[in-house]
Amino acid sequence: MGLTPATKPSLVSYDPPSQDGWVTTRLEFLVNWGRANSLWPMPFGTACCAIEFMATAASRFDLARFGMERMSYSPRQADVLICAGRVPFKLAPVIRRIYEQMPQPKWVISMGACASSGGMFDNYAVVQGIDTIIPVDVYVPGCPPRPEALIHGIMMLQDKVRQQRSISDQQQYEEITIDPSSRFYIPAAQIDELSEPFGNSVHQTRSAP
Amino acid sequence: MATTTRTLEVELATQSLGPNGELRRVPLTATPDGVVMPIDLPPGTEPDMGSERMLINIGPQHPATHGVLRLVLELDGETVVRCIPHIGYLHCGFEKIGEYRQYNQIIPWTDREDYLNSMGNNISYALSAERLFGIEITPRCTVLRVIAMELSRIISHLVWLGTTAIDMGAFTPFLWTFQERETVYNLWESWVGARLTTSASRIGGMAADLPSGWIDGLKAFLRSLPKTLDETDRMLTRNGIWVGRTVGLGVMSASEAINYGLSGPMLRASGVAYDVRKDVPYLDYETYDWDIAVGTKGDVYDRYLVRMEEMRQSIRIIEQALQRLPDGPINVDDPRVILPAKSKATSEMESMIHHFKLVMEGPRPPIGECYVATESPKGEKGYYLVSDGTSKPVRWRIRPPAFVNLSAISKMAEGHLLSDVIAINASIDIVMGEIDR
Amino acid sequence: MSVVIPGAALPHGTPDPVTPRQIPHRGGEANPSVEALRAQFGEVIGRHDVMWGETCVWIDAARIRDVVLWLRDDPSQQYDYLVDVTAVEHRDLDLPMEMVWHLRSLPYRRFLRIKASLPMAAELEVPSIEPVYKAANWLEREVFDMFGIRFAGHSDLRRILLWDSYAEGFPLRKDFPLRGRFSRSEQLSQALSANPEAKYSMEELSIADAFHELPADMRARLGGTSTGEG
Amino acid sequence: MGLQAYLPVLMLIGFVLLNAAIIIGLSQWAMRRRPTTVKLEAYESGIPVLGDARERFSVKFYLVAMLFIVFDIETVFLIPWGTAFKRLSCTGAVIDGLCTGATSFFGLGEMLVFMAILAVGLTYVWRKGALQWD
Repeated sequence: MGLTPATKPSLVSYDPPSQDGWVTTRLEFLVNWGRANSLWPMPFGTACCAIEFMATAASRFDLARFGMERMSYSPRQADVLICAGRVPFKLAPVIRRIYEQMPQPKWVISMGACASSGGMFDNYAVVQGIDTIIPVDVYVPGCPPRPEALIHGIMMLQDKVRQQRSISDQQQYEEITIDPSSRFYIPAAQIDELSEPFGNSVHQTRSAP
Repeated sequence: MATTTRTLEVELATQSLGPNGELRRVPLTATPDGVVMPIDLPPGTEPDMGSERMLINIGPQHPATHGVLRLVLELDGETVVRCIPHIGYLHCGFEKIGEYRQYNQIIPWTDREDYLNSMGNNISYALSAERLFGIEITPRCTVLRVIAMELSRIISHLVWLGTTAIDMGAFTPFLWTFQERETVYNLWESWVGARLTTSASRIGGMAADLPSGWIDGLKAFLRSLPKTLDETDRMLTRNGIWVGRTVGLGVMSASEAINYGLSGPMLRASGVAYDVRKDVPYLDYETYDWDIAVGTKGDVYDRYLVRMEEMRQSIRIIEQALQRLPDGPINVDDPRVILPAKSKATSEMESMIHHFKLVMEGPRPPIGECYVATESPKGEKGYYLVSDGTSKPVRWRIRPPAFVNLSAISKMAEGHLLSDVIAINASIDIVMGEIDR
Repeated sequence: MSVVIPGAALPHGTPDPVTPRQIPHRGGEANPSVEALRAQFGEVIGRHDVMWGETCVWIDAARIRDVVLWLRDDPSQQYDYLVDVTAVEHRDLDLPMEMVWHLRSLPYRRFLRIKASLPMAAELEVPSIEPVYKAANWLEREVFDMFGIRFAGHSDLRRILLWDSYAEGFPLRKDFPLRGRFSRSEQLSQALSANPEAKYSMEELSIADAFHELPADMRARLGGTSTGEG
Repeated sequence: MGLQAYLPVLMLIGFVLLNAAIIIGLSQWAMRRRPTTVKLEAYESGIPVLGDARERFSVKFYLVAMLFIVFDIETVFLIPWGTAFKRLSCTGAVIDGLCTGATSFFGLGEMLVFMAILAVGLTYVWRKGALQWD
C-alpha cells in the first residue's frame, strides 16, 4: 500500500495466461466469483485482535458487505481461517489440527503483528508467526489492525481467489504433506531463521539495567 | 454428586509429578476380564452399571468459551457430572517480560493483558508504579483518570453483555452494545490515538491531555448510553427465556464466595458489599456520590443485574467528575519520571541530556515493593511491583481477578445441564489474556 | 439473605477510608495484627516492616498454614479474603527466594503481606494453604508452574499455564533465559508432537479408562509407567 | 382420467427428486476428495477426541421422542380433516363451495372425539411426570 504500487484490483477483467478453452475459463470465472464473494471465515480469535475482529463483524464496519457475516465455528464448513491474536506454543497443535481439518480450497489470514511474527511477545511462550506452522495467504499488520486494515486484507484475499485457476490447475489444492518426525511443513532451519529476533528486539534479553 | 465405582475412585489427585516437573503416571491395574479396578478397592466389589458417561471438550476453539478456555465435561446424558477446566492456552509470559522492560515500557503490556479494560489497566499500573516512586499526581490527572477508568468499565461490561446475550441466543444486544462501544473507540482514538490498545498512562501523568471537543463527545455518549441500556434491559431483564436460563444457576453463597476469593460483580452478586473503590479508595473515589449494586442469591441472573446497575453508577460518577474537572498541568513536574517539554529539550543543553538520560535508562525507583489494588470490571485487579533500585522491576506480579473467579467454575457448573455451563461460564466474564498472562 | 458489609467489625465511629496521601517510604504505623501475631506465635514471627503504608511480616515458611488458619478464624483478626499467593526471586542469586501471601480482612478493612524466605539450596517446599482458602488452589498451582515451588498437601498439584510435559523447566526463575532454553524449532516440534493423552490430565484419562474408551495405543502407553511421551 | 387428478402431486415429487439429484450429482462430479488421516478424525474444538459418541443414553431421551411422535401424528391427521371439513359437516352435496343440505356437527364431533382420546393420553403422561425433564 505504501511503497509498492497498488496491485490493480481486477473485479471483472480476467486474462488467463494460457489459451484454455473458452468454457473452462468462463466456468473458472464463475466459480471464483462465487467463492470470492461468499468466503465463510473461521474466526480463530485468541486475544485482542479477536475484539477488533468482532468490531469489524459488528454493524459499523459490517463484514456482511463482503459476504462473510456467516461465521463458521467448525472447520468442516470454513473457507478462511482468520487467526486473530497471538498463538502460544500450547495452542500450536490446536491451530495446526484445525487447519488440517478444513476442506480444500482453504485460505489463511494472519491478523495482527502477533499472529504474523510473534509481535512484541519475543519470549519462551509464543510461536513467532503462524507461518511457521501453517501456510498463510494474507498478513494483516497492526496491533490490533484497524477494521479497515482487516477489510483491506480480506479484499486482497478476494483478489487472490478471483485470479486462481480453480478448475484447470488442481495441483494448487493438494494437501501439503507433513515431515512425520518433526511434524513441520517447512524445514527446521527455516523456522529458526524465520523466528530470529530482528530490529531492536535483538538485545532485549538483558534483565539487569 | 456421589461418583459410582464405575467412575473408578482411583487417586484423582495426581501426586505423580517428577522432581523437575515431568509427568509420572499412576499405574492402573486391570483384572483379567478387563475391568479396571482401583488399587485400594477391595476385590470382588461389583461395579454398578450406571448409564455410560461421555467426556467432551468444550475446547480452546469454541464460540461460547469467550477466548481459548477449555472445559472437559464428564456428562451423564445431559447433566454435567464433573467439569475440569484447562487454561494456559493463551499463556504469553507477561510476567517474565516485565522483568526485562523499564517501568514506562511495561505500560503497553498492561493493555494487552486484559484487552477489554485496557485504559483501566494502564491507570491501575500507573497508580502502583507511582506509589513505588512515591509520586503524588496532579488534581486534573486524578479526575481524568477517574473518567477513563469508569468509561473503561462501561465498555468492558458492554462487551460482556453483548457476548453473553449471544451465548443465550439473543443476537441483537451484541450489535447495540458494539455500536455504543464504537463511540467510545472514537473518544479513545481522539485522546490517545489507539482504539483498543491505548497505553494512555505514564508514571506521573497521562500520555496526552484531552483534545478540544472531547468533553462534548463524552456528553453525547452519556446521553445515548442510557437509552441502549434501557432498551437491552427491556429486552432481557423480564424475558421468559433469559430468566428461565439464568435464575438459580451457579449459585455461590456469601461465605463460599469469600473463601473462593471471588471479587467484583461475582462477589457482590453473592451479597458481599466489597468494592475496592469504597473499601481501599484511590483517586479520591470516596468523594464521589454513588452506591454499590449488591445481589442476594449469587446466581447468574444476579450477576447480570449487578453489572447492568454498575454501568449506570459509572455514568453517575463520570457526570460528577465532568463537573469538577479542574484545569492545570496533567503531568507532575518531577524530573525523575517526566520528560522535559519538547521545546526545552531541543533548545536547552541540560534538558536534552535529561531527556536522553531518562529515555535511555528509564526512571529508577527507590528499593522497595508495593501492591495497589483497583476495581477492574472483573474484580480486584492489583499490581505487585518489587524493585531493587534498577530501572527494571525484579518482579511484576499481576493479580488476575478473572483467574481466581474462574477457579470456582467446577464448583458452580457441576450438577447443571450442559447448556447451563455455557451460561455460567459467560457470567464469570473471563478474559483469557488476563487469566493466562 | 443478609448482606455482608466490609468494615462491619470496626467500632461504630470509625470514619470511612480515604485515599492515602503522602505515604512514607518506610515507617508509618504498623498493622495491629502484627502484635497479635507475635503474642500468639512468638518466635515463629520474624521481623516486620511497613513499606509504602503496607505492613509486611516475615514468618517461618513451615508454619504458614497454622498462622493463616489462626488469622482467618480468630474473631479479632478475621482475615477471610486471600488476595494473592506469589513468589519473588531476586537477581543476585545468594538472596533467598521469597514466598509472598497477600491477605485482606473484610470485616476490619486491613491488608497484610506475609513473607517467607526459602533458601535456594534446600528443596523448595512450602505447606499449602488450600485447606484454609479454596482460592489458593489455582494460585499455588501457578506458583509451582512458574517457580517450581512444591506445595505439600495441595489437592491437585499440576502445571496450570504450561502443558504437563513441558520440559524446559520453570520460566520465572532468573536462570531461565527469556526466549527459552531450546531453539524455536525444537520448542515447536515438542509442542506439535505431544501424544494425544498429553493433552488430558490423569483424572480424565482414568474416567475414560473406566468406560473402556481409551484407544489401544494410548492404553499401552499409559499402562506402563513411562511418561506420556511414549 | 384417474391419473390426471394426481398430476400436480407427481410433478412436485419429480421436481423434488430431480433437484436433489442435481445438487448431489453436481458436487460429486466436481468435487475432488483429498482425505488425510487428521481430516478424517472427529473435530472436538481442536483437541484429539477421547472416547466416542456412541454411548448408551438414559431412557428419558427415548421416552420424549415417543411422546413427540404420538402428538405429532395427531396434528398430521388434522390436515386432511381440515380439507374435507365442508363435505363432512354438510348432509347434502357441496356444489362449488356451497352446502346444499343442512349443516351438521358430524365433522366437528368426529374430530373432538379423536382429540378427547388423545387428551386422556396427554393427562396420563403429564400426571405420571414423563414431561418433567430432570
